[in-house]
Amino acid sequence: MSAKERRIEDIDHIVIRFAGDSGDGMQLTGTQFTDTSAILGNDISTLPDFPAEIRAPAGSLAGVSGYQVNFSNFDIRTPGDAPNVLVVMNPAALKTNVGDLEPGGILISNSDAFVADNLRQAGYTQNPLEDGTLRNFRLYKVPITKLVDNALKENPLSFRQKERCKNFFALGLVYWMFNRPMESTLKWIQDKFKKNPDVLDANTRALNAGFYYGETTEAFETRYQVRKAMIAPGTYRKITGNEALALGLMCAAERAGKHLFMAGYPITPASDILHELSKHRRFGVKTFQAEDEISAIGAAIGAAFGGAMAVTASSGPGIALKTEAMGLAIMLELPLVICNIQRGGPSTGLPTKTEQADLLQAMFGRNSESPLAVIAPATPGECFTMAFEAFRIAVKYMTPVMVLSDGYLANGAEPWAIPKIESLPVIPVHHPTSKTDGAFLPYQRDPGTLARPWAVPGTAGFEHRIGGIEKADVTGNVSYDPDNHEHMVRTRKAKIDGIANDIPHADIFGSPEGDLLVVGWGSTYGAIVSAVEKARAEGLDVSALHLRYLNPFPKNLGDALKRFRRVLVPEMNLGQLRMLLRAEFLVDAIGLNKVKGQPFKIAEIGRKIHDLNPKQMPSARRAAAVA
Amino acid sequence: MSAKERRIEDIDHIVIRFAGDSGDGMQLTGTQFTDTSAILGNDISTLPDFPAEIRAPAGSLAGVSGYQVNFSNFDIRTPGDAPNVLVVMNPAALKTNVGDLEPGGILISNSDAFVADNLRQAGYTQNPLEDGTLRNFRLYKVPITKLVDNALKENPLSFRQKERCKNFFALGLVYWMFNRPMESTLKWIQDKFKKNPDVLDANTRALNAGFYYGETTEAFETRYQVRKAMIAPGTYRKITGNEALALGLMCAAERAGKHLFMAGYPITPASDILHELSKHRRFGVKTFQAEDEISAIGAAIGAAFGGAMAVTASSGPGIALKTEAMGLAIMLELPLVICNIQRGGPSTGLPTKTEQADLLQAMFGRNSESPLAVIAPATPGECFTMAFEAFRIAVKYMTPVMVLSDGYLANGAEPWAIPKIESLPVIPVHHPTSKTDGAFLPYQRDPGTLARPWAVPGTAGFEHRIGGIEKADVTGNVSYDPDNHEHMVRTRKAKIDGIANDIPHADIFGSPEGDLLVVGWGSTYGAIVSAVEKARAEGLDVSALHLRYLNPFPKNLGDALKRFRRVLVPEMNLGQLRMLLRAEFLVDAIGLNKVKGQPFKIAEIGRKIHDLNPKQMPSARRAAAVA
Amino acid sequence: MEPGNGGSAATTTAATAAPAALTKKDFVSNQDIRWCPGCGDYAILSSAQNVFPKLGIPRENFVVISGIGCSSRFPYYVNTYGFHSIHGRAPTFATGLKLARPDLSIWIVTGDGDGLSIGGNHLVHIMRRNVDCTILLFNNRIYGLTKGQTSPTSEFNKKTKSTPLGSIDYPINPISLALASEATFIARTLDTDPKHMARIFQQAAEHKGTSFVEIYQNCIIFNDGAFEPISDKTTRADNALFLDHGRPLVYGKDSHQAIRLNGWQPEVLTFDGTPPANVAVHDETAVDPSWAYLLSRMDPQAGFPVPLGVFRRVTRDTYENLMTRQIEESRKKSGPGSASELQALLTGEDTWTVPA
Amino acid sequence: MEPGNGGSAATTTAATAAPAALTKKDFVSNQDIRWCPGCGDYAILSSAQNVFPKLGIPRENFVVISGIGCSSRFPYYVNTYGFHSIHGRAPTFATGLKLARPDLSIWIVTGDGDGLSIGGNHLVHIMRRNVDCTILLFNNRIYGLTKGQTSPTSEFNKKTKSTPLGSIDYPINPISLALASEATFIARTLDTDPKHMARIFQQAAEHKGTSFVEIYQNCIIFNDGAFEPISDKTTRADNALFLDHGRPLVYGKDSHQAIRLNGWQPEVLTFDGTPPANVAVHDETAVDPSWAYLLSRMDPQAGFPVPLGVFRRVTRDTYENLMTRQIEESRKKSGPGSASELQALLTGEDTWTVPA
Ligand SMILES: Cc1ncc(C[n+]2csc(CCOP(=O)(O)OP(=O)(O)O)c2C)c(N)n1
Ligand SMILES: Cc1ncc(C[n+]2csc(CCOP(=O)(O)OP(=O)(O)O)c2C)c(N)n1
Ligand code: SF4
Ligand code: SF4
Ligand SMILES: [Mg+2]
Ligand SMILES: [Mg+2]
Repeated sequence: MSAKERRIEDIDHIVIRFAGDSGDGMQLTGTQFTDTSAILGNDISTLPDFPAEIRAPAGSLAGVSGYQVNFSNFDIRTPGDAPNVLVVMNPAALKTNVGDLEPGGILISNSDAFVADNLRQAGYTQNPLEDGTLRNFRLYKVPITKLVDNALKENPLSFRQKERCKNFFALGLVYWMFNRPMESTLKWIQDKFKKNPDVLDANTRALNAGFYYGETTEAFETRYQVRKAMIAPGTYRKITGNEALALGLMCAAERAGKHLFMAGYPITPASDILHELSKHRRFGVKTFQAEDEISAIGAAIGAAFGGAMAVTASSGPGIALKTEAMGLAIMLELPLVICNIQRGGPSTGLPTKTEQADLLQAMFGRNSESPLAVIAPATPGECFTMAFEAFRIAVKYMTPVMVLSDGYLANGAEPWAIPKIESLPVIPVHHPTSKTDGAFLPYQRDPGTLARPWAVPGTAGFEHRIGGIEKADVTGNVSYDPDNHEHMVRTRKAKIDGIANDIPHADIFGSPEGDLLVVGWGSTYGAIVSAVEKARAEGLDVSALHLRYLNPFPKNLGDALKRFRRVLVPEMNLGQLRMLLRAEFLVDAIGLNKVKGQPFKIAEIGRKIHDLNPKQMPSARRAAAVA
Repeated sequence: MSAKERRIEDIDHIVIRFAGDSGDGMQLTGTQFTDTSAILGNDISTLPDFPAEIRAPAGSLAGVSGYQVNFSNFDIRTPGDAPNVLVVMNPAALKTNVGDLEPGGILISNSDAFVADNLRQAGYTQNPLEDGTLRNFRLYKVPITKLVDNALKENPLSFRQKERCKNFFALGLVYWMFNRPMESTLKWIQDKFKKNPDVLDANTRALNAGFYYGETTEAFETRYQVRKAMIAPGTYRKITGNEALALGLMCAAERAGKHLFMAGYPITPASDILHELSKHRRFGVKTFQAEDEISAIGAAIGAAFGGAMAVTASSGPGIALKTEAMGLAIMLELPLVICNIQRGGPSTGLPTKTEQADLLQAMFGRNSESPLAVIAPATPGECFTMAFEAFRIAVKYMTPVMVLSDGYLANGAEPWAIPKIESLPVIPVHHPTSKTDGAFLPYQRDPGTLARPWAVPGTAGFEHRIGGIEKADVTGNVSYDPDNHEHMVRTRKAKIDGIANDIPHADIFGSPEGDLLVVGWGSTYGAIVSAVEKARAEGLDVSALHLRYLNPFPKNLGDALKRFRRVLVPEMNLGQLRMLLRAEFLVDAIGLNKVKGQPFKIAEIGRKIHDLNPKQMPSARRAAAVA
Repeated sequence: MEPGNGGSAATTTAATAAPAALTKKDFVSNQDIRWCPGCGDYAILSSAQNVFPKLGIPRENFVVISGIGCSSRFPYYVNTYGFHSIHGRAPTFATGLKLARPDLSIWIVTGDGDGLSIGGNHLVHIMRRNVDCTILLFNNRIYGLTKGQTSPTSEFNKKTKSTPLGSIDYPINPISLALASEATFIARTLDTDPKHMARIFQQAAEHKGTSFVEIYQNCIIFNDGAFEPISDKTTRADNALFLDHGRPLVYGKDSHQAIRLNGWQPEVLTFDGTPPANVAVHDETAVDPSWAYLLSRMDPQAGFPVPLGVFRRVTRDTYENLMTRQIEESRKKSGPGSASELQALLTGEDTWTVPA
Repeated sequence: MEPGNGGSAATTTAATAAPAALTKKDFVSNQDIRWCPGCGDYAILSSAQNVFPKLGIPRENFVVISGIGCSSRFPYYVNTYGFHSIHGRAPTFATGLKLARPDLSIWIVTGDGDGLSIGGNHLVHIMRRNVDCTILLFNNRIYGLTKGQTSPTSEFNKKTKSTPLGSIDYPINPISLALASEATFIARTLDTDPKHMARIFQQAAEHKGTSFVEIYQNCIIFNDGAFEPISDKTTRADNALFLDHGRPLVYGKDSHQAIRLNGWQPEVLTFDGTPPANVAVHDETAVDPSWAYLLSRMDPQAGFPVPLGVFRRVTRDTYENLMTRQIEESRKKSGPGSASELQALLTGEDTWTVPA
């Protein structure tokens, strides 16, 4: 059977995972494959999986880095539960990843790396490629190192340098297998290495060699093809959550006619927001790497006092450090956006893993009654929207707003319909500059929003003093008056509660009433909605409601919950939203809790739905669901 | 009518408030009166009310300092709702306090201080002692300044120095009025001023002059007498919450056969714990004033690692700063006591005022799932018991324990039955020193408590490493394993939840079931139980349950709540315990919330009880209640 | 149109309008002062209020930022923009504000506890960055507001509420610390010398970059007399060394004492008549901070006078200027940052279009 | 019986037992090392493991405490008690532990970010208090663990992930800061000179009080070559000045360069043959830290060599000793702190009895 003759099978979607040593370039390989697929018109969703923070010794289990991509011809919402294809560059990568590969899945291995030392490091006593333990998979042993070396005979680079091209070989092979064009990657290599022709040549050759290897060897019986997805018309790019968040902040500043001020202190997985924004000085973006997280939020509050669109971003331990200053910002009633890119905890915890266990900290993690607004994007692309929304709320209500993203959203990518800046809403900002008469009253509130005026230094006649001691309403003077204190405590809460009038009702995916409602928030969106969709396709009376607004809740939430017999709340924590729902609405919500530093799989939620044994949908509704 | 003939009326209890400028020595006056009454065998309860932190200008409203004492011949639990007697040393003190005096109450004023400048500072346009506005009170205008000056003619002190004795004159007068002996105060003056005979003489004379003034002038028609209370036999002293807390910590260390290590950073109203403990080096107590609150908790954790009984104490903003390190302590599973003497917030808030709004911060104020034990004393004396209990739990379960006191408990005083040290329970401590074989396993847990072993540096063979990254159970090695993480997150929670097996059931004051249950925690105890007692005396079907254990809750709580038709939760916050109860037990608890920086009055709770219109008690129960 | 800066239209107007002739009264707020009678803070406040109108800065462009402490109540009493923040963090708010609004004149008021205990690190970092602002550190060697605990400048063995048996903490020298933090303007003055204070405040304000001013301040309640004998006019001359740029280090009531160097070590020298030639001459502009450091170490316990005045005054780019320059240069290089450029950034490099 | 100290019976036993002859291997833990191949941290670890067995301290009495950063993984690799804490706070844990347990030998491992950025203040305060411990500050002038952002010791204008247009932060000099913090032992060494490192570690360990050691450490991934040319053996002699107590400041491959003072200012001097008499002589025991400060300011940019070795070594009571002394003195004065005295304290001064 010659290469030309091999059939190309059409399939709906494929999940590939690339895994290798941290030094093997797996993140790059995955990103290239994703970009190509996205440009080709597939829907995509990705999940990078970084090793612990420091580079572990080459070949060690701790050093394995992975990148999973799901690409499809339909609308997908997650990077896929289990890979259909696994590419492993060494024994450690095999060891840590093979457990996830679907039974019968394709397993491509760099057989050259399965040598004694690597096997020992991965804890294998014999070579798994040879001992039959992988018999349930379609195993391909490819001597990638040798093949690359052969392909680069002419190239003057050293053996070690050549070896570093082996990820491109693997990529080329996978491109062949899934019938993808290589232009985009070839162009990327051109751009990236234009100053280094030998490396350019080596990577190009390695890529091609991989592709031709697929074409010429007889090892691979089938090729697969995933056609374009039916995506709404428009221009798209691929975007990660942190990129989207950074851009959302910039666009909010633009639409407010303001400059952005961002203060941060490096911490995984929030650092990239600082990195991204620090590139954009020409847009007037001022970034400040502070000496610690307290300084970062302090600087942001100071900038907000000065009239800037101010934001700080951090994670776990860094957010804990900011809590005292958050209390101050609540007293000052200044607009401030705080981004918490949640990670595994407590304490240092699992810095590179995802979790959504800071919701209650966001709600209550400050001394005394100190309410602030809390919102959470559900997908990487939504990080843009919610960052923008955070500033809208912050400025309109003169309040700190916490955005709860997480490691999964931050690093995961999806196609994103590029918005037109001029079609984004304007964020109106008013700094008072003239007044009728009398002293300026810094705590005289707008009767609708309860926001106080945002008078900024430099405005003659508006000199005033603010601070963290309780203040008299209207005048803002220091006040120890008991009644004023109670009034202010309740007013601060009422102001946040009032935001409920200004946010959309929560949408229900499925039916407006029924047997089981699955309620989620944040990055669990994809898995929940996909599971519910599947259950509905099976006729089960299950719907989903996903919260982007956690404080205050959308106004229709209580009513929506009441229309279902049971409520299930899947969360990557021990039941934090669940607790809030129980307390607020006295619903006996059931929890599905996973705290493994990993996102939910669709099947995990699906299984729980089945365990709860929901009723079949009434036939009328069923017809609608299937249509 | 001569002095001798005036009748002495017997009454049950009297509430006196002394109020004057910060420089007038009102705290001292109140304390002296309290001590005398306590020694006399009255039950007592006190409420100091400090002005804002800095001494305001003499005579200003902001500078008024007050001290209220309730003394009685029966068991009282609060410093009283409204004073029956108000002593004011200047117009500002009158202005800020007269609103609290009961109609028809006795008002003793230093008329010499009602001069133009003072009146203006207090915002009076005319002299309230003269304009008839005080006609609803029994007003006594006493020219105290002049009388003191007269009494001290012989004394060589300057006029200003003499003037500073006027609080003793006032005290003498009140002693006469309530028929109290002066020995205790005379002795105090002797001790205090023994190195300064002129001052000793001046204060003694002023005190006597006040007493004789009452006896000789005709102004006062009646004297009152409050007889001994029926108190359980034993030896008593007066104690404030902060004193009791400090002693409780010391006794816990003693009963653990350990030294106490306390690290703090000054902050109102927690500083006194540091002050008190720093006096006691000879007991091996090591106190460390750190550079900030983070350092303080860090030092305490370090000491705990070394095997000390370690504690840190703070309030509002300081507790917020400690949250990152608390997360670490939770990961390390080391015994640590954290005292939070709550004050008004948010932010700097009302530093000298009381509040109980840090409960949810105590529960959730850290990144990720980070449970710790939370307990709360209900009275000043209980601060001893609960400090002791905190260490018992911390050591037994190898966990941080948060003690929630507040400004009201911290500074308030009550009679306290002095415990015998040897009758306090022993706190067993085990540091492993020998093992069977193999490596030491720092996270191998006691199957009962789930506590890990407390192996301390300096023990050969037990070398091990701990840290804030997630660790494998049993070995304690760094672990990024997803299943281990979930296991550890759940184990940390299970360990805290398990403490419920080791704490007393919550007592119910009243009947074990019925119409209305009033549930409280912390310093609201006195007001709640007094109000419930009163309501029951009126035949209403109301009972009370007061929580000393907030995390975990006592095991009988859910059951107890179910036995009542309605639940009322009075709190000095916006409903924090209420929220926890609703979430946990799905009871539609009703809130009574006061956030004024001031404790509840009995009547405020009583009013709410009446508003809820509880049923009459079934007659059988009624009989029991009255008995 | 490019997005407006943090400052509104009004700001721009105010900044360009000719400043009205201001007087001290313009800087007195309507709030009652709540310091203890006799507290040194009053004199410092008054000196600052005297200097502010002389700086040629519109009142609305002043911002006073403080932490927590008695001293930190300062902003309430000054009729400008004011910010009473949280304990120890004033430099952080100031840094953000100055970066966002380089047009403002920013003053930080802090105490020895606020600035050197909990806030020590922020102080170090604002100084090394050279954010243009003036820091007034009220050093009373005690915690005033919390009623008398030891502070990082309290003497060794001092008995306070928290150290009833004497403090075992060795004190910090704020001037030495400022030098190690690379501060570009460093001075010391004291509450009982209003003229000196005013001169130093003015110089500090005029300096571009972080100006650090330590002010010896008497806390009459909890640490009275901490700066005797130099706070006392009658004994000051013999115990203080007033630093003047380019002038020999001469002091004493009759100016008959001086400092000379023995190697790198200062020595006290007593003389009659004109000072000898080898008396050291003060150079506040020395780029190497070692000179100022050496002055900062002169220890009254060892018989040295206490230096007052400007220890160091050198030029270095300010933080906010460097930031502005990066913006300008980046605009020159990559485009002015227009909305269309932002649209291009949103779009990114790799896009694909799904046709309708 | 008086309550036992933090240390249990076992501790006491261990402390008094004659220390077994230890070797480097005793200090190697069973954990896989996770630093990048080629990282300077390996050499530092190895030097420390070489020195530990030579100190005459039982293994179980060592505690290594770190913050967060690549460097802060150190404790996992040393087979003693270890504590990998939170970012910047290692000195706080160390202070508490040493106060509770003066019998332990405490080592703090920190990075330039951990120790000088977020943790700067704790570093200052542990040094001023003179808590007996040894601080190893791994200075690689970069944030390693978070993958390459600017640190407080990064050069001005450095391009990093967080400063793509160049850093506008002026760097801190760790030695100058340690001096301003009143540290009693201050030294600098570097990862590529294991012998020097070992000598310095040993001296630091033997010093009673806080020993601060800055270690130039190469981060091969994010800041390779930061300490060229002194990290390179072939160019080191011409660019480094090895400080030796009582010895003239002579350096250079052929020892033909030296430092002399011009007034208080150092100058480089080139000579042939024996060094001239006016070459400055190092005095690490100078009580006035100005000498060491002056050395710390020698700037390679201005043609000076980089000093390595001990800058300062002076004696001052340690914090934990002062604490112990207070306990002893207070016992002498007011009683031994027995249970009955505690009972008396509980009872207080004013009591009353309600008869049965
Ligand atoms: C986070 C926090 N910790 C502690 C306090 C309590 N506190 C207020 S001011 C102060 C110290 C004041 O001393 P200093 O800075 O010297 O100012 P001074 O009152 O002497 O002017 C402290 C510890 C606080 N407000 N916030
Ligand atoms: C509170 C907190 N903030 C931020 C971080 C993230 N973080 C970890 S290490 C580090 C800096 C590391 O730099 P350095 O101290 O120089 O150590 P190196 O890795 O270079 O050895 C940062 C910012 C954290 N873990 N905790
Ligand atoms: S306590 Fe001291 S510093 Fe504070 S206001 Fe009074 S005198 Fe001034
Ligand atoms: S990142 Fe740098 S400092 Fe960290 S282990 Fe790698 S080489 Fe060492
Ligand atoms: Mg002070
Ligand atoms: Mg570093």
